[in-house]
Order: sequence, then structure tokens, then C-alpha cells
Amino acid sequence: MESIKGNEMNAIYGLYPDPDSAQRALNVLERAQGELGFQDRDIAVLSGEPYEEYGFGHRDHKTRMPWIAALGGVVGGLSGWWFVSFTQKSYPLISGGMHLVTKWSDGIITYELTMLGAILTTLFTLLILARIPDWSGRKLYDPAISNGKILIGVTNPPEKARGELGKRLLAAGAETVKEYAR
Amino acid sequence: MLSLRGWTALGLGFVITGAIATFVSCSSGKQTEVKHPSYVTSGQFTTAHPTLLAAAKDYIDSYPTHVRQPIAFTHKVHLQHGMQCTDCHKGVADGPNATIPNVQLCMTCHQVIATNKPEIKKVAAYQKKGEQIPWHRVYWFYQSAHVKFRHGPHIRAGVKCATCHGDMKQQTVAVRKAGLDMGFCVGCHRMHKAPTDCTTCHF
Amino acid sequence: MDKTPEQINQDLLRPLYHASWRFYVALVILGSLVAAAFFAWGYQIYNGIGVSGLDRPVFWAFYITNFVFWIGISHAGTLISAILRVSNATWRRPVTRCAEAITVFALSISAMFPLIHLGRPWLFFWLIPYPSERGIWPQFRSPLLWDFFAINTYLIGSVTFLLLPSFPDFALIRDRASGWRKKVYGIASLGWRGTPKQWHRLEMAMRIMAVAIIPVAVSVHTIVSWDFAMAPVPGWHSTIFGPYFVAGAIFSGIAALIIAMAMLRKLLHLEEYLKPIHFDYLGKLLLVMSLLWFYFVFAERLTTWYGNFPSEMAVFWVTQSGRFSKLFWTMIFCNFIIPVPILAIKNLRTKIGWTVVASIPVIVGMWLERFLIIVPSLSHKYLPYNFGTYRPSWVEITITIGTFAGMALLYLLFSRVFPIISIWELKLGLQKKVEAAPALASQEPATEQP
Amino acid sequence: MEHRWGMVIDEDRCTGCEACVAACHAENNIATVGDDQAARGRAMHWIRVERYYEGNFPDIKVKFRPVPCQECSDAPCEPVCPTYASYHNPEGLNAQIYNRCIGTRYCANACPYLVRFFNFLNPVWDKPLNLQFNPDVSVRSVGIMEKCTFCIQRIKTAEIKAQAEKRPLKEGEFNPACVQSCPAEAMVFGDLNDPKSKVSRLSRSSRATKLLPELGTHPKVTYLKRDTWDNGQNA
Amino acid sequence: MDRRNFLKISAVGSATVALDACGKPEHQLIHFIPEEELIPGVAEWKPGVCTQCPAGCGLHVRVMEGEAEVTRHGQLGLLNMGLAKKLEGNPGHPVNQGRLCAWGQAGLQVTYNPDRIRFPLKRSGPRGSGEYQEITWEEAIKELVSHLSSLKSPGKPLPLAFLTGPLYDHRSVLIEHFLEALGASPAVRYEFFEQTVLCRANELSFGHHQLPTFDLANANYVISFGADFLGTWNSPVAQNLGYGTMRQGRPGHRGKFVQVEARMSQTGANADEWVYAKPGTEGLLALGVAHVILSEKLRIAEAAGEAGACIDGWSKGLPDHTPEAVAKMTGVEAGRIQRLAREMAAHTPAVAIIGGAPLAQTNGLANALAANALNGLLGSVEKPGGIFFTPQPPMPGLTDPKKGLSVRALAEGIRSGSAPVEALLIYNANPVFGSPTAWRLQEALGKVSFIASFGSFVDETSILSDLILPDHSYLESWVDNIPQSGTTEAVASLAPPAMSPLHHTRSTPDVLLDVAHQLGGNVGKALPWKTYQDMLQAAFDSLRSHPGSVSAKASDDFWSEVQEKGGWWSAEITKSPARRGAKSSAAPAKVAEPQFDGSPQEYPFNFLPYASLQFGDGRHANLPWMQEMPDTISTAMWSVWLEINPETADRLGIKQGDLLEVASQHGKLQAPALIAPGIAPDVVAMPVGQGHESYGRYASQRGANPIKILAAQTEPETGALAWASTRVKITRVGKKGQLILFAGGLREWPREYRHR
Repeated sequence: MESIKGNEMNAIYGLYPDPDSAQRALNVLERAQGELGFQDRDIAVLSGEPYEEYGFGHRDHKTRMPWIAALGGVVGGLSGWWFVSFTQKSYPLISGGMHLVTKWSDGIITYELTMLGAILTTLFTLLILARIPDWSGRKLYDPAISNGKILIGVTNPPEKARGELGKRLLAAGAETVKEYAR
Repeated sequence: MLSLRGWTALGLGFVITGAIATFVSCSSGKQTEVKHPSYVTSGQFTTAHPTLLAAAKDYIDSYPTHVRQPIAFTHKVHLQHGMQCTDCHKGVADGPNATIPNVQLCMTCHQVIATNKPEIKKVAAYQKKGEQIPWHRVYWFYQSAHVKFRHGPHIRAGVKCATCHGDMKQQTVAVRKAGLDMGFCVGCHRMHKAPTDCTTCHF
Repeated sequence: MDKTPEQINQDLLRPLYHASWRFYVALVILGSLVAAAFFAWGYQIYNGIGVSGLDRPVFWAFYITNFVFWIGISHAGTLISAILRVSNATWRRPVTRCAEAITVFALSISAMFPLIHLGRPWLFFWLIPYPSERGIWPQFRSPLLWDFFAINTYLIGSVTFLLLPSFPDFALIRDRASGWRKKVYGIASLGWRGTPKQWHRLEMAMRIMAVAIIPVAVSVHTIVSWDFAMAPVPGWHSTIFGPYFVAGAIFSGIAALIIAMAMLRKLLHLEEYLKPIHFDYLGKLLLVMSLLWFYFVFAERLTTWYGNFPSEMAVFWVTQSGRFSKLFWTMIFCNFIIPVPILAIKNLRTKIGWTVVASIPVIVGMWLERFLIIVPSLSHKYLPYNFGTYRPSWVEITITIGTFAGMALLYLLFSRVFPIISIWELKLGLQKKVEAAPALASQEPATEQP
Repeated sequence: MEHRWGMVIDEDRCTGCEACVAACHAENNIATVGDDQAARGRAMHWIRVERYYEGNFPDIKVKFRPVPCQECSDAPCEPVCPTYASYHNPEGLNAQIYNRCIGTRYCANACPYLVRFFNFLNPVWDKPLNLQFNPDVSVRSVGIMEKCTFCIQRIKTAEIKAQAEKRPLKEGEFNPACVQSCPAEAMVFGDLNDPKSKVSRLSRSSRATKLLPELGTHPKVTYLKRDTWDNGQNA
Repeated sequence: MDRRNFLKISAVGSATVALDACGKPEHQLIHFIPEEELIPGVAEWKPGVCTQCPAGCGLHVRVMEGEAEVTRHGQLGLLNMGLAKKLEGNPGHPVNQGRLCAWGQAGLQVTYNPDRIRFPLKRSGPRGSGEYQEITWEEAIKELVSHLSSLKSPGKPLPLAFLTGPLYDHRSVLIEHFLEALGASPAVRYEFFEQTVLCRANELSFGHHQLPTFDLANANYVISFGADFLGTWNSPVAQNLGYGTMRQGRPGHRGKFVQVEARMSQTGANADEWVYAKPGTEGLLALGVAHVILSEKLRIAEAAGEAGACIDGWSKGLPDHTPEAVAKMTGVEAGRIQRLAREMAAHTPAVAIIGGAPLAQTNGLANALAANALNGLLGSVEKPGGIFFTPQPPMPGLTDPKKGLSVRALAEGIRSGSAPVEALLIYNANPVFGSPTAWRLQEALGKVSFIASFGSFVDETSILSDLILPDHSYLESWVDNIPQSGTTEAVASLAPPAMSPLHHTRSTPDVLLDVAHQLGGNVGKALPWKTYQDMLQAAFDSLRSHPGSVSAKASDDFWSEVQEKGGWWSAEITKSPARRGAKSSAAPAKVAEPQFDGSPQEYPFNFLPYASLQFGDGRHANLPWMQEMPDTISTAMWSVWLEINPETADRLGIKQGDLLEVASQHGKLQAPALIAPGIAPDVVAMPVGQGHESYGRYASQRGANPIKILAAQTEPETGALAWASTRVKITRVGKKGQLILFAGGLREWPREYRHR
């Protein structure tokens, strides 16, 4: 939900060497929301690896992915079953009284397509939910996170609050505080 | 651990030996061919396509629709003069093949009719040479189609010649009207409740 | 020696930047072998399958053997890494990606064989269910059709399984690289940023995939076994074939994984990442599978022997003491007698060299096993009048060698474009060590707590 | 009435003269593969005369058994073919549709009687041997499975003829090449759906048996067991 | 990697070079205007006569329109013509009644054989080199005529020899007239498996110099002494028909079949009881059986009657052939002999058949006489279920052919110069292949200044000829045949050409007539007919007056109906009943012990060549179908083999397929071993037919020819070659031979002899 307003997006953020300082910074920001006038969804967190144990690693944690996947599986299975029976019936091949559609063997194909459905759904839900692919490169990012730094910042902060934000991020233990504009 | 040179030699050697093996054996094959005594012709017949090109064309179902015929025979005119298909294509009713008429048959009429026309002169020339007119087939399958088409039953079932060959009254030299793929046949068979069992045509 | 995240990055990304002369030599050799294989295949397509050694009644031999064998190898990765993920075995982290890579490559290789072995390969597309003017669909009762679906599912599944966790690593490379690499990996990373949400969804997806892929993997090899079990051929028509094949597949898969890891370790200097303990664990798995496999062989042959159907006994004896006995006993030797003692003795199992020594014969043995399932049965079918035999031709041998070379080649190239160890998962493991049990301490590269 | 073609082979009459084998080759354009291919076990004989020894010299017995395609009612070769090239035709024949065959050779593996033969290479005829081709039978090319068809071309020709003459097929109006040639009259061909036909009567005989009955393929070829001589009082 | 495979590849390769507009190279050839109007795809059935073996079965030839590559006035082109597509038996024909054997089926490949000679050929290289040049028929016939007219020999018979196989038709009449008119000695007839001994025996026993016919259909008991009557001997199709009926044709009633031989033949394999008797002692066994029948008064001696007259001691009950005595000599237990005798006597009609190896012994004639006598004793001479003799149709000129020299005598004559031959004509015989080296025939032929062959193939004999005038195949020419056996009706088969000739060949009878006319003089007069067709028409016209299968009375109708029916036959014509032959001339025969060539110590094995189911005496070896048809017993294709008993093989350490050297006193050959459970431990057997040096691409240089190493021993009275009387020794060469078996790994089967 970051950056709704696309290209005139700007941000101010700090880079933190370790999760603890990052967590401190996050707490600071969360407390400061009201007085400095920005919402929770403006807070941006980026890291080079997941931090399961820390609060900032747990932002918007709720998802229905497993259910969607299961649903995809069911759809896959049904379409599979429909496919095998439809194809054979659509062209009634003359086979001297031998079966055209056989439950058991069609079961196998149905099974495979169920799994395929589940797998593909998972893949696509991931892509959609994680907002990838996105090559626009317009979003807040800093290569430094690949060297283990953790980025905590605010997107589109109110003009007047910029200086104050910078100070507080620094105080929280940021190595550097950067402005990001586009 | 072999040296760098050793390894490369090994790898390339493998390929080369393979190539040589094939070449040698191929040429040995040729040797066995010329073995036969001079007084027997040692032609060979294989069921494969005669040429790679032919195979490729067959693979992509491309057949020439217009074939250049030695004689610009016009069906149109003949039919206008009230002739019937079966007058020339005799076998069509009771045989599998429709039969291409013999040059003699052409000349039975053209001894007297339109003898001065250049095309007719050509026909006469062929007959004089004792040669058949080298018609090119318009509709045909390769061996690999493994299909048996019989005209007889279709005629008996009242299928019009035009269904597959187009309206000959409009054509001069016959052209490939219908792309005789299996869909064409099966469609018609389905429509007319004719058997669609595979062995009806394929055996 | 201690490892900071930076050092890890450097170590694991080095192969992407620098290649030793060995790499190019290998490239040439493997390349030429693969070329030879393709030449042989072309030669076979042009002249007909007859240039191979196939005959009546042995209509299937080397090609199908390779098909089953490589499908088996493909069970190395996805299945194993999936199981480890599901069971959340933390020592998996350095192992998973090279495992999954094996799956993808082995599977694509094996998928070629049904085409290679066709009599008229240019008509392969008739196996695919697509509407055509002929008005005929494929025969869904044919196990080959099941194969078609199963293998496709498995292939798509494992490719996804391999790619998903590598986006962050691509992003990593993107950030560190410059020039064309930056562009390429930038695209490959799909614009990965590393928000907590992305991280979480990714891990969730991986968990779902892991669960989904395991039954697929099992079904794939079961279905492959049904290619045989569905035909009334003495020695084939057996209900044990499904699990028997799966067990064998995992068995050969692990062996392949061990060999691959050992090679990577040596060639890419990953000594600090792929540690003896990993080989030790995999060795244990291999030991278990070896015993399990032997049990299956025993069970299968016992039932045959006890049932004592003349037709089945013909096959039984011909493998036991007849023409194929040499191969049979070699197989037992390679799959059981060599590996079991080595892997059972701790001092040996913990030495990487020895696990490799145990694994290589397993590869050979499992190939023989596939061969011995197919050929003796086909050559001794019911009516003795029609008993036959089989001798491979240079075409089959070349193609077989080519596939092994091809596997190595693909793997070689893979290690040049992918970080062969999933970097972010590795780091994840590092920060986990805060609450990690001491026992695990030795699995991860030692580092200071920041 | 739908036909159901069947055959009865009397092992007591068969003398192993192999006339059927030659006749089959002549009728069905079966390739002569040559010595090298034959040595590789690729000879094609849609019908073969199996020979089995019993006992040892001098008390030795031999049994001949001609084996064409058994035309199973539950044929293992049919379901395994991924392209329907091998399928069950309405008259109960295990038909092989050459042009649909892509050469997986699965059917040949599934067939317990080994009556399916594969064109490993393109068959070659030194001219003018190709003039002997039967125009009613397609000449197979490389990569195609082929098998005994009960001389389906003869069946079709007879049926079309009967159709044209608006009459049902007569018993014995036509026979497969092997049956027609058999000098000892060991083979009988006919319609199993016609209870009065000779083939139906014989297949109900006390000597009647099937080949590998335990496989449950229900062949339409019936074998009459070799009889023994008990002072000429045989039933 | 095999040769044939690459033959194809190169063929395809070369084909791909020639790209063509619509990809059909045939279009490059011109089409000739067809001579006949045919509806393509519609089959026409024409009568035919099978000449693949002397049995003379009637054919139905399936003729359909096809596109043949032919040369017309020097130009290669395509011609749509009627082509023989399939051979079936003629249902109306009394001999084969619509059935046809494998050889008959393969007849097509004689006509379409790629190695057929397509033009008259004149030798251009040295003899035997096989280098020939094409010449026209005019030149060819001129050449032949000039040679024949140059032959002079006042007083003595002309130094001309005509070498041919056994012909039972008007060609033989024609040849006889031809030679007679020229003043040459009668034609030399030769085939390897000659029936002289049996014919002589039948002459002595029954007064018919002819092969016997058996009414197996009505027999209750059949005992065969070495006769392969279900495979290759006499009239196999007719005998198979009868046999089938005997076995299962009569509800509730099945005959017994006993085979006596030393090596289980395809026929023996069908026996209800297979009896092993030492080679050459079959006749003794017959007498042993007779002794029991007589001594137990199952039948009376007189019953043996005329047939038995030649064997002395019948009236005395054959005292010195007690079962015990016979058992000692034959190796068949006395008890078994008694049992057989009682069964036989109890289950009449019983018939005894003798043929093959027992006749090819030094005591062959006696063996035959014994069997004949046994038939007499069993009262089955010309009785239902017994032995018959086919009557001959009443055609003038169709007399028993004059007896010519034997090939052996001919060869000796030429070599010694006692009977010089300056010109030799060879017609459908291949004695160079079919005679033992010991006869030194090839050397003799070398002495002949001019040899002309009418063969269709460049076989071992034709290749020695200076001039080849290729014959039509029997589907391309007028054929007739007078069956000698296989039916109780008088039969004269006839067929017009089923198809027009493919190549520039000419029917030999026509050529002979041409030559005769060009020679002119009394030769021309002796042969008034313009063509062979005229000759046949004249001959058959004489049948018009007799009741028979052809009803038409008017000459032309008769002629055309004969052609439609494929011949003329009548049950009305009957043979003069069996009478005693020139008994006085035939000394009372004892069945002596057979003599073998080579000492048992040095040459421990009896060598038994036998007519192969695939190739007969070798004449069919150039037919690919026959080469690839698996021999029933051995299942071998494209190969030759030496059958050897398993125990013996074990003793000598011989494995299946090991290459063995077989050596007699007269030569040696190499053949792979075939472990055959059905052969006696001290006998080795080998099929005749392979081992051609020159017989087309399919037969040449393939395997070995057992005839070559045979001893020149003969049956004393008839002078027939005793081809089963040679002893050999075998040694391992030490490598594998080419033994291609259709029954793949039969030997791998753990319990082979107990099949499911």
C-alpha cells in the first residue's frame, strides 16, 4: 500500500545497521504519527532479509493465500475432470463398445490438474499480493539494504515535518538519513 | 586427472569418430549397391517420401492446387458438349479409381473433331509416339497417408463428383478444390451418417 | 573463520563473476558430448529408430531406462527440499537450491526421452490433447497420457519452486552489480524490494508449494511405474511398483545430490557453507533409502518366487542366474553392499569423500535397476518361442552419455548465473542463531553476534 | 447383423507347412527385412508357426501352433496406445491405424502374444519386387506398428460387394489369406455372431481352448487341442 | 550397424538429391500406351499352373492393373498392365482343391525377382565370370541355330545333349520330338531328389513306373518310412488335405500316423508315434512288421500278392525277419514291432508310405519293395484308404518319356571322350549345384565347346553357358502339366499367360519351335506347330471325345472352357489295374544292410541331407520370402545349419551356433550347429538349398551346400545317387556361425521342453 501517488512520490528515511535500532526507529515513527501528521500506511520498511522476530517484520501479516490456493486446486480439478470427459464425448470415436471415458484413468489426470491448479494459483496470488513484477523503479528503494541495512522511513511526509523526522530517525540510531524524491 | 589438451582431445575425438563411423558405413552401403551384375537394374523402392522436400510439404499439408498439365484439357468444353464424367472416367462407378482416360480414347473422337487445334495436335503427337499423356495427379496421397479411398461406394451413395472435385463445368484443367484432409472426409461422413469407424478408410 | 553478511555475499556471488580455466575446459568437453548426442538423435530421426539396438520383443530399452532413471534423479531436489522445508529442518538452507536445480534439469532431460524413443517423433504432438479437424483426442486411458500430464505438472511446479526464492537473490545481485548484469538481474528480480509483506507472502507461498509439490512428486513416479505396471508383462504387472519406484527415485536422487554438492563444494570453494554435517545428514538419508530399496527388491522378488507363475519365473531366473545375472548382482552390489557399510560407519559417513564414494555406485546401480526392470521382462514374455534379447547400438550409447554430459553442462551453467546457495535464506539462518540450539551451531558458517 | 469375426485353429490338423506364413506375406505387403535385420530379431511374420518340443530323444513329441493376432475381446494393446492408433473396431477386430501410429511401441509391449511387429527402418523392395504389392493394403513405412488384420481388406471388399448387390454376406464368401491357403484345412474363419457358422460350432468343441486364457484377454481365436490316438475310438 | 540398413540410408540420401516438382520421380519416366483395358483396383482371377514343384497344383492368379517399369524399343518407361498380385489354389483342381503351399505362394517372386535375366545374353568374359552382353532375340536364335546346324556326326548320335529337369507336360514331348528329329540322344533329366528308385520299385511291384498317390482321407493307420509327405515330398498339398481329413475330418474317428526315421522331419513332428530306426533299415522294419502279421495269421501271405512277389520268403512267413532279428538291425525293440504290426492289422485301411532317405541308400530299392509289399499284405493296393496310381489323360504322344543318360554318365562320357558333346542345351535344371563334387560335372562341362541355357537366372549351371535365352516365368507363358500323383483322376492342367511378360524374355518351347523351323528339314517337319499354344490346343483337342470336367463339345468352346477351368480332368479315365511288373527280371530281393561311405571309426556320423521346407532342392533359394520364412523345425531364416543331437553336442562341447566343419571323404564344408532334440546321436542332418555360388542377390554366397561333399555311391540297380549313405566327421572351427533363428531365446527358457 505504499506510494499511491506514483511519480510525485518523495520520502525521508534512515538506514539502520541492525534490527534492534530499526525496531526503535519504527516505534518512534508510530508514536510520532499524530503530532507530525502522517498515517501508519505512510511508514515504509525495507530489508534484505525477512525479520520474523521483530515487530517491523510483522507489518500487515494477514493473508488468505492458503485458501486461495486450495480454491485454485478445486477449480483445476474440476476443469480437469470436465476436460477429459468433454473431449472424449465431443467426438464420439467409434471404439467397438470399448469405454471412451473411464473413471479410474480420468481420476489420475484430474488429480494432476488439481495440483497444477493449486501450484499456479499460489504463484499468481504471490505475484499479485507482493505487487511484482514491477520494473517501474519508481518506488522507495535503496540498494544499501542488500548489504544488510534496514530501511525505515516515511513516504510523502508533510513539508514542515521533514526536519523533525530526520532528527528523530537519526536519534533512533540511523547510520544515515536520506531524502528521496522523484 | 587428464590435462586440458587431453580432455579436449577426448571430447572432440568422440564427435569425430561418430561422424567418421557414419560416413564410412554410408559409403559402404553405396558399395553394396553397385554389387549387382550389369544386366539387372537394381532400382530400389522404399515407402518413404521420394524427397525431403516432398516429406516437408506433406508434413505441412501443402499440395499444389494448380498443376501444370502437359495438355490444357478443358473439362468445361467437353461437359458443355453433353459428355458425362463417366464417359472418360470409366472406372469411377465400380472401381476404387476413377481412371484417367487412355490417349487412345481421346483420339477416338479427336480423329475427326477439332483436329487442327494445337492442343489436339499435341495429343495426336503423343499417340503417334505411342506414349500416354503424362498427366500430373491433382488429387493424391503419399504412402504415409495409409488411406484407402474407393470411388465406387461414394458414387453409389449418390455423392456428386463436384463435392470433392468442384464444379467441372467451370474448370478447364482440373484443380485441387477440396483440401482433402481428414476433417473434410469425416465431416461429410458424419453429415450423411456414413460409417466413421477408422477402418472404413485406414487399413 | 568468521563470516559477515558482506563476506557471505562475496563468497556466494564470486562464481557469477570469475570462472577458472577448468570451467571452459569442462564446457568444451561436455558441449561436444552433448553435440554428439544430438547428432546421434538426428541420425536416428533421419534413418528410423532401427539404427538403435531395439528389436522384437525388446521394444523398449535404453531410452525408457534413461527416462525412468532421470525422472528418478529429479526426485533429488524438489521432493527432498520440500520435505525439509515442511519439516522445517534448518540445516536444509545451503542445500535446497542445488537440489531444486537438479530436479529441473533432470526432469527436462527425462522429458526428452519419450520423444527420442518415438518411431515417428515428428508426430509427437498427437500426444497433446488439442482440438483438430481429425476429430480425435488422445487416448486418456493410456499411461503415456498420464505421464504427459504428470510430468508437465511436476515440471511447472519445480520450476516455480526453484524460481520463487531466488527473486530476492536476484535483487541482491541487481543492487551490487553494474552494467548488463544490473539490467538482466533487475528484470529477473521482478523489482523485488523486500517489504515485510513481500517477505511474508513469499515464505507463505513457499510453504504452500512445499506441501503441494510432495504429492505431485510422488504421483509422478508412481505414474511412471504404471507405464509398466499397467501392461500384462511378467515382472511388470505388480502393485508394489508405485512405492518401489518412488523409493528408488529418492534413493538415486539423494545420491545425485550428494555428488553434485561435493563437486560444487570443490569447484566453487564453498567449504564453509557445505559442511561435513550436511553430507552426514544426507548420508543418513541415503542409508535409510538404501535399506528401504533393498527391502523393496526383496519383497518384489519374494512374491514372484513364492507365486511361482511359470511366465514370471522365466524372468526371475534369467535375472537371478541367467543371462542378466551379472547385471543384477552388480546392481545389488552397487546399491546395497557398497553404500550400506560405508554409510553405517559414522567415521566414514562424516567424511565427505566417503559419502561420495558411497553415492557414485548408487547412480550406476539405479540405472541398472531401471534397465533390469525393463529388458529381462520384455525379452521373456509368456510364449517361450518369442524369447529375445537386446544389444544397444552406438546411437543409444551416445545419447545416453550425452544426457549425463548435458546434465553436468546445465548444472555448470546454472552455477554461473544463479547463486548456488540461497543467500537470503542462509542469512535468515544466521539471525535465527540467537535462539538456535547448540547442536545446530555447526551447520551455519560461524559468525559473531552483531 | 453386426459381425464378430473369429477363427478356429486345429492343432491336430496343423502340419507346420508354413503355407499360411507365405500367404500372409504375399497378401499383406509385409516387408522382407533381410538377413541382417532378421538377425537382430526384426523379422515380421503376422502369423507364425510356433514349435515346441516335448520330451527327449527318442521319445520326443513336437507340437505346432500357428499364432496370428488373437483379436482379443479385451485387448491389452488397445488402451495403452496414446493416440488411438490401436483400437477396437465395431466388428471386434483389434485394428491398427497405421497413419495414426507414432511408434511408442507400447502396444507391442502390452501384447502377451507378441503378434505386433514394428517397422524399425523403412522397408525396401528391390525393383521390380514392388510390383507384387497388393493395392488393397497400404504399404507401411518406418516407425509404424503393424499386425495381423484378419485380412480386413478382404472383409471390406466383400462387404462393399455385398452392399452393392444388396444382400448379406454369405458364410465362407471370403477368407483371410492364411485360412484360404492352409493345405490341411487346419484354420477356419467366420462370424462368431452367427451361431450356425462353422467357426462358432467348432469353437464350442470339447477340444476348444484359448491361448494364455489366464490373462483374461478373451481372444476370438480358438485353438482345438492336439488330439491323441486311442485305437481309433476318438470322439 | 548393418549393411542393409545403410543400403536404405544411401538410397534415401540419393533420393533426396533429386528434388522434383511434385516430388514423384516416377513422373520423369514416360508412360507407354497400355495394351489391355483394365479397371484399376478391380481384381480379375485367371487360372494358372504351379511349376514350383513337380506336383502340378492348379492356380488362381489374382491379376490387377499396376504400373510396371518396362523397356519398349530400347526406352525405359512405365506401362499400366495387368500384374499378378496373389496366387491362390484353384478350387476346382483335383490335386490341390483350392489350397496352396508356401512354395506356390512365393511363386510371385519368381516373376518379379530383381535378378531375373531381362535380355538374351551372350558371354563376353571368360566362362563362369558372369560377364555377359545383351543381344537381340534374332541374334540369339541365329547364334543357336548356327551352332546346332554345324553339328555333324554321321552314324553316331549327334554330339548334342539336352539337360533338363523332370517335366511332366508337353514341353517334354516337344523336346523329345526336337531331339529325335535332330538325331540326338534323348534328354538328360536330373533333379537331386530324384524319384527313380521309387518309380522303379512301383514298376516292379505294381507295374506303374510312377509316384504313388495315397488316399489318406480314408486311412485309419498311416505308417511312413522316412517320407516327408507333409512337407516337401511327392504331392504335399494333396497329402496335407488327406491328412487333415484323416486326423479330424471324420467325426468320432481319428486315424493314427506313425513315422519311422532317423531325424525328426516336419512330417515326423506330426506323428502320433515317432519311431527311430537306424538309417537304411526302414525296409527291414517293414519286413519285421510283415513277419509278425504273417506269423500271427493276422493276414495271409497271398495277400501280399504281386506286390510282395519281389521279396522272397513271404509264403514262408519271412523266417529270417523275426522281430528279434529285426530289432537287432533296426534298433527298434521287438515288442514295439509286434505292437505296431497288430495295430496296423487291426486298423485297416492301413497304408505304408516310403520316400526320401530310405530310398537314397545302397539298399534303397529293396526298402521300397518291402514297403510296397507291406501295402500289398495289408490289402491296401488301390483300395479306399490305400495306395493308388494317377491315371494319365488319353493324349497322343504323351507316352512315358524315353530314358536318357544320367547326368553322371553324361559327365563321365564327356570327360572320357567316349560320348563327346559339342553342344549342350540346359533347361530348368541346375545340376552343377545339385551334384556331388565327386561327379566332376563342372570339369566335364568345361570340355563342351558350346553351352546354351534357357534359364531365367544366372545360376551355377547357366553361368557356365555361352548363350542365355531367358525363359518366361510360368505366369507369363502358356503352361500345362500332367500330375503324376496326388489325385485318382486323370488330370491335364492348362493355363494361358496370366500377365504379359515384364522383360525381354521368350517362352522356351516357342524358342525351340523357332529354332526347329529355322533349322528346317525334317526337324521343321517334326515340329509342325507354329507356337507352343498351337501344340497344346492340338493336344488338348484329343480330350474332347472323353467324358470329363469340360462339357463343351465344339472344338473352340472346348479349348476356351479348358482355359477358363485351368485344365481338364476326369474320374472316368482309370488306370489299368495294378499288375505285377517284370517279376522274372527282378531277382528276388532281400533287404540287405545299407552300405555307408567312410569308416565308422574315422567318420562317426551318418550325414543326412534333406529337402528344406524353404528351398526344396535349392531352386527356391532366390526367393526372399522363402529365405525369410522360418523353417518350422529349426525356425531358421537366411541361414544353413547342421542339426546335432543335444547329448552328442554336450559330449563334443558344441554350443548352439558354433561353426562346425563337416568333412566326408569327398570334401568338407562349414555350418553352424543347431541343437535339435529330434535327431539320433550318431546322425547329423543338414538342409539342402543354401550354399549357392551364383543364384541372385538373395541366395548367392549364403551358407554351404551339403550336396557337394556327398559320396558318389549309388543304388546299384537304378544307378540313382544314394545321397543318404555318406559318413562324416565334425570338428569345431572355434567361432560362431551365422544362424538366424526366429524363435529367439528359446534356449534360455529354464524348462524348454515343458511349454505351457
